[in-house]
Amino acid sequence: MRRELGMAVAVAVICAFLWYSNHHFIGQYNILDLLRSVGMLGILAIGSSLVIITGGIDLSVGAIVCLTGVLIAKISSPSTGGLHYPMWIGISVALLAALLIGIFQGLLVTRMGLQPFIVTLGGLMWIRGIAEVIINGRTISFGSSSFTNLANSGLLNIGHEAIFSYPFLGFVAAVILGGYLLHMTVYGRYLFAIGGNRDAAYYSGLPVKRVELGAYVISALTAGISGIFYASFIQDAGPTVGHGYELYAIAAAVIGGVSLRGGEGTIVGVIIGTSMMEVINNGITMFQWHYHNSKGHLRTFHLGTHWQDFITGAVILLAVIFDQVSHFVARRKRLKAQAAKTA
Amino acid sequence: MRRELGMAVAVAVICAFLWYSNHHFIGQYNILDLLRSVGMLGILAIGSSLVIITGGIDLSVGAIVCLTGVLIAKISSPSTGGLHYPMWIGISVALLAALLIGIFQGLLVTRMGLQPFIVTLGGLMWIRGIAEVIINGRTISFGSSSFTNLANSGLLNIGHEAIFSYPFLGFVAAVILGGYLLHMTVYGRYLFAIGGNRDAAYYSGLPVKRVELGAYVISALTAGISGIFYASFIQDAGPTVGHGYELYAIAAAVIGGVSLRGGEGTIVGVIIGTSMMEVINNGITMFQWHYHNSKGHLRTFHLGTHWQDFITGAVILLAVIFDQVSHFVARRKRLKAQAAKTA
Amino acid sequence: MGQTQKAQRTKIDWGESLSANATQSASPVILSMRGITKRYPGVIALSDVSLDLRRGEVLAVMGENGAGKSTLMKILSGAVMPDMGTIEVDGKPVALQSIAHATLLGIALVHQELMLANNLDIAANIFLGAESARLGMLDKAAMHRESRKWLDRVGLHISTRTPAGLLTAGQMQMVEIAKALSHKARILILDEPTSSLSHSESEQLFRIMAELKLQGVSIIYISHRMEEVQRLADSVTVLRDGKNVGHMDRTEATKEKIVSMMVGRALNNWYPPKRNFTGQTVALKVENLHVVGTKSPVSFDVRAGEILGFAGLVGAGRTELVETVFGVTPPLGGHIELGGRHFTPTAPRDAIKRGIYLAPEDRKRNGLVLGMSVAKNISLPDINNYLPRWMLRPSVEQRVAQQQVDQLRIKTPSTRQLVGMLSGGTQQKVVLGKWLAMKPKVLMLDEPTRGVDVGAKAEIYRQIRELADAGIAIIFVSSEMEEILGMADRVVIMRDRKIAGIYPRDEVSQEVIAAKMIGE
Amino acid sequence: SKSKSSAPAATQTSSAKPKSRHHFFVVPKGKTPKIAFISNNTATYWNLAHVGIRRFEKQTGVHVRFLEPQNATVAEQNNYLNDLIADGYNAVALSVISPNGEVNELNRVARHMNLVCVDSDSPKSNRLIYIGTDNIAAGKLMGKEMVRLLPKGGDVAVFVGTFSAANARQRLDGILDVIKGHHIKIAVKRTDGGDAGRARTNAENVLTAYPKVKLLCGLWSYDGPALAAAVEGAGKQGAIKIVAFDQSQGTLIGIQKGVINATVVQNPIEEGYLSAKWMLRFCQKGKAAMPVSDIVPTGVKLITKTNLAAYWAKLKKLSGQK
Ligand SMILES: Nc1ncnc2c1ncn2[C@@H]1O[C@H](COP(=O)(O)OP(=O)(O)OP(=O)(O)O)[C@@H](O)[C@H]1O
Ligand SMILES: Nc1ncnc2c1ncn2[C@@H]1O[C@H](COP(=O)(O)OP(=O)(O)OP(=O)(O)O)[C@@H](O)[C@H]1O
Ligand SMILES: [Mg+2]
Ligand SMILES: [Mg+2]
Repeated sequence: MRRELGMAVAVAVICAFLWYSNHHFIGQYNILDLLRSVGMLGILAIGSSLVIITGGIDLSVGAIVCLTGVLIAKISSPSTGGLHYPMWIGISVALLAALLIGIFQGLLVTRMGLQPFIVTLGGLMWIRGIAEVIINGRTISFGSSSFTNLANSGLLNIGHEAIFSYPFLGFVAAVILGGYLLHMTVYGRYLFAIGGNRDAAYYSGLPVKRVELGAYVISALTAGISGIFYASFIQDAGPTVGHGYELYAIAAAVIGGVSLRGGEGTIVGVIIGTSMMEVINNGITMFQWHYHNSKGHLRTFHLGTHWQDFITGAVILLAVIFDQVSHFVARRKRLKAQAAKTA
Repeated sequence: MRRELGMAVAVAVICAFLWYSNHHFIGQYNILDLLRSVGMLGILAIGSSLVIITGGIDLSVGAIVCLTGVLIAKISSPSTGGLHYPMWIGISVALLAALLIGIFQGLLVTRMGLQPFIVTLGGLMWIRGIAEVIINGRTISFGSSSFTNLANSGLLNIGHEAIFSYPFLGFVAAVILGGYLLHMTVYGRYLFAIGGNRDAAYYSGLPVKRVELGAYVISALTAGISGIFYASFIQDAGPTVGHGYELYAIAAAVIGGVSLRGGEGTIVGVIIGTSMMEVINNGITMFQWHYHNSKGHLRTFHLGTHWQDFITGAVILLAVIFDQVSHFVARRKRLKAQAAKTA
Repeated sequence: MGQTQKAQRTKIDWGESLSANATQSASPVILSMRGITKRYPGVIALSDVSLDLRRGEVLAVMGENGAGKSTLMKILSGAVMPDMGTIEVDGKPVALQSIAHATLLGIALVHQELMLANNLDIAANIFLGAESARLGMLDKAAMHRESRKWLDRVGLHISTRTPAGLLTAGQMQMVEIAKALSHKARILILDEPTSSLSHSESEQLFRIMAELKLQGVSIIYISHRMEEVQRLADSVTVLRDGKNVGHMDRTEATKEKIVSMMVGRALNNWYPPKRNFTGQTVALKVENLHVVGTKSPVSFDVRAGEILGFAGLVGAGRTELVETVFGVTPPLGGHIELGGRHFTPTAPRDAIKRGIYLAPEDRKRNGLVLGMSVAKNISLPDINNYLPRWMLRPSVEQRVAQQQVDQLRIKTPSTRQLVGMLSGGTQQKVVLGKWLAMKPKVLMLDEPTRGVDVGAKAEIYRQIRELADAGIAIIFVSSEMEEILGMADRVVIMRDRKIAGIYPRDEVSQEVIAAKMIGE
Repeated sequence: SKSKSSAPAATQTSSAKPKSRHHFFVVPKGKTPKIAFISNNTATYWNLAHVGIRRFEKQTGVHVRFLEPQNATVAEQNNYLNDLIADGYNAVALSVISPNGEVNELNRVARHMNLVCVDSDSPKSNRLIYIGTDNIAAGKLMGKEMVRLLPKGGDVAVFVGTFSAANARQRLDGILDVIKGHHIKIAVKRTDGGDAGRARTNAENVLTAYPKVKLLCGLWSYDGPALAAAVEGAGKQGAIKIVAFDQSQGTLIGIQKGVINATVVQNPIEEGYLSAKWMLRFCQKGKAAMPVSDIVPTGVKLITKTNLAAYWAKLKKLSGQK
């Protein structure tokens, strides 16, 4: 938990700084917004984390987000291009597709012994490809369908705003389920054991392949669920939705202490990592600085959006460097203490 | 070489099929075109392969391609936004930047002990971020500058077309140098040794960190060189250039038999893998099918461009599945032969 | 095998000739380590350790697991930097900066762990770090030529183009020895070289050592096998808990003395007292089991409470056999009968469900999740049966683990300690603990004492016997003949991946077993 | 749409007399010309252009190859162009992504086939004609609507994928030109790199961080729906005005619901139809087909709640939907 604590403090400091720079940051509206974004990315990150904990990787989740939206739009959107079926059919088909993709990729990894990186890299392309083929290179709008309320409404309304938006509630559910699964069930223990030492897990009689398969299935399913929320959030389904989200999800997991070597990670860490990503994202718009220009006029400085990629990348690097350095320092300290005791 | 042979045959079969479907596929113009594309991606793939052979990964090469183009355009383009310095200054600065990035990332991996995936994932963002900041959300054109000839002209002209375009010549040079480095020098041997067993390499007195650092530097540099060609090919520098190229480069390497587990791969394989990627890419446009429609008119069927992602992804998967299956079959055969001997 | 048999027939006692040539007191000290200290977080691996090595001397370094032997050798080879201390070579202080530096000074180390790049061929491995090259360009022909010589020297008659990954553990070890020899070192360090070598390969090694000695090469030899040390060493240095506890000449170094120095007390009974096993209930019957890749099926049985020893040379197929019984690689034919029921294991799950357990040969690779705690490792195979099933019960888990820790006397600060932090012998006990917690019917132990120090060995022997006495059928695979004879009630001898014979212990002697093993 | 265009005023009036640099490729009678159309991305916008092309195909029986770069990059377009040259095509219509950047490449293409720019021009190249929208005029139309919506002035936020696209800059230039002197200020510009999700997040962030912003303006087709979703999500329909671009479904629905106040639409159907028609003409008559002006405007139109119904009905009819 040392790592999680460090990152939590870092997130808190950044939040405090942003609040200092712009009081709206802690405004009701922004908080709800932030919670929703954290929710949508977080659901994705939890699924990705399970796979990473087994020592694998899932690069296809962004594409699944895309395909989910496209399927729902194609089947159930009341607008042009949609087939006007009831919404639940679209959602079911989309989740079923995610499930099948998870099974397919999981089987390739576990039964065929292919490397997860290349399986899901292929997946990243062919899954998005299917979405492109289905939608034939267009976008389909969800128009005025009530589906678009999913991302906006939720429980406990204050005025127009739901305090707990459905994406956030979905995330809370995913955290509870994921936390239970990962830290309190045999299945979770197996995930860690497989990531820690696959061979030893096999020799201990664990159903290694089934457990791993499960991780890919869960990852695909969470991507599907996240995809539903994103589709409702964007209110539009197109072939470019979700592009690169797999990398954001992986980054969130890693910042939160999930090790890409497998066998390490916590749900709390994923929450913190996701918050870090989304706070940075939000902070780039929220950050402002008041100053007096040469003529003495009060001016406000804002960061341009083109800083976003740079800052996100830098934060990811800083997070892992910070973690590594604190590791070194702790080690050094312990050795020094030891030496002092000996002398 | 078994794997390389299998893939070479697969590429040949696809080429034959495409030629059958459209004779222009083997036309002079298309061949030259294809060679150029293979050249530009190939240079990238060779650099990525070196890193993969050491057991690492470099996700930042696409971003470096972007940054290189932006730097050259900013410094040397004669169009608006450019600073009008001589072209060689722009190119030198761009290559220097690539070099520094390579060193920086290499040091983070080797000296700080960070995981290559996360270091270069951060890199993918902050490097593109720098490009965005430099170009401030605009694009800069190379306009009528002679730099744009780099990708189009070359040696041995026939009419307007050069048989060996400079990108292709660059690739040939990279293949020769890379092949020499990888298969004939001590340095190459070290790369394989480190990818095969880091500890063994370390305990054999190899300068593991320096060798690894070298791989990241070479990868960044080849990305820089490839970036120069791409900039000249696109004739324009903008923040979206090179998006996802790292994945194409990795896919090319893996299709060509470079193992993501490290320690395995050949230059010949990279050539074949790159050819596979580019032939598929080209083939999606070239492929055609003549048929008579219901009214008896002769019609030509073309694949829509939205099939591209699907087919590329499927080919990547098929390539690795094919490889794995042939592996199984060979094993099964060996066991059977063994059993037969017993009986 | 030709080489092996010749060596066996000539029966030269190289141990004798080794010491005959030793003129240690007269020969100069070429290496002297003083006050070496090395700390790791939570452990002081070495504390003020000193060591002298003379020209042409074989110095044995002894100590329990975790005593610091390997660490000391790594420091000497430039792989690890000491926190304190000085090293003098030929009387001149040297600051060992790197492995390359140590190699330059004529120091070569054969590591305890196998250290080959499996993707490279034998020649490439032998010359790794010392490639013949012109202007950076590899001279592969020269390296293959040279490697041939070194392979012949160690008696390996296989192509230098064979990828290291295809070799058996013994062959790998010989390649590593060839590699060390190729450095033409003045100081050769062998860290448990024989732990994966067959009898004949070991003899080959001892012969080479004798020749090197004659040429004035000094050798530091580490082994947990007492006979080897007594036979080869000119002098012995003993470490305990990272400290020097003694140094003695060949003449003073009796087994008892070394052992008592190592463990800090006298240790008399190695093996549990002999017993007369008379049980008749067959616990496990293996019938015509066709192990993948072998030529003929094997059959044997083991009775409840019996210890069935499996002897054989390295590569005789014992590991393959027990792993097939365990279901790691499903057999091509045949079946297993347990408690009157037939089954063919297709995965460890199958075997485990029926109460057949295996403590694998390579405990770090197959036995333990090093990044998990003792408790989690012990509970791993059984946790699915803890109640309630849908929820982990850490307290139950801790209690079960604590039981094993107490029973097996596992030396760990707590059940929450990460297994990776424990010494080799302790780790082996954790592997035992994880199976014992599940009440085994048949327990297969593949080289359970490999790399385990004498103190821990005796402890493990005692526990194995207790288990047998409790009625568990035990399959005990070992490459140490003495161990087999000390423990087994019956002995299965394997050769060329076939069963060469099954004998009651009292009917065989060490000589008979050795002869059967090599096929005489 | 993310369609890009560059039509600086100077070239609008350039002479249509075929210059010596123009190359024409005439297809012998009896042979069907091979013609192709390359868009700049895969937006819905091109769906409508395809409608125009289908109309053309039905009329003439000439097939038009339709290509869309999946990632909206110049590299893909260049690949397509090269492939078409290799495949012996006689004419191509192209929506240029980088007007100045691609001059050399376009000139190379123009040496192999009849080259027409559609939707987004490259006036410095040797293309024969340009068919499409005048983006500056489109921007001015947006600007005028903003002035109307904000009679007392106020802060405006502008959203787009990237300003590196010429059409984005030109539309903004048109807007700036009109709002000058009306107390309207562009307080913030946000880019999303083509990610609609980020577009909505950007809008939400702006709504909180810039409370003075009264009007959101989206320059690319998916921005309209994204802005509407953000404003609706915040429950600020009406309080915050939206001016969008293009006729994507979501935008039209937004106008219907009253969340979006207006959108400026181009005429993609006409772009598709006319470009195919002109390509065929060049293939049949060569130089003789060259029109008086080398610019063929397709017009822009402001859609608000008042004229929405008629426009939408027409659109549906044209694109063959019920
Ligand atoms: N890299 C390391 N990090 C932390 N602790 C270490 C490391 N290497 C060795 N140790 C610790 O140092 C101590 C000495 O280990 P060393 O390997 O030298 O023992 P050894 O005498 O060779 O034992 P064995 O007979 O089991 O090989 C042990 O407690 C070990 O756990
Ligand atoms: N993974 C493998 N691939 C190929 N051959 C193998 C493999 N594992 C074992 N072998 C071969 O099987 C034979 C039997 O090996 P096995 O390990 O079972 O012998 P062993 O008697 O247990 O000896 P050891 O002391 O080395 O464990 C050896 O000849 C070895 O080369
Ligand atoms: Mg040791
Ligand atoms: Mg064995």
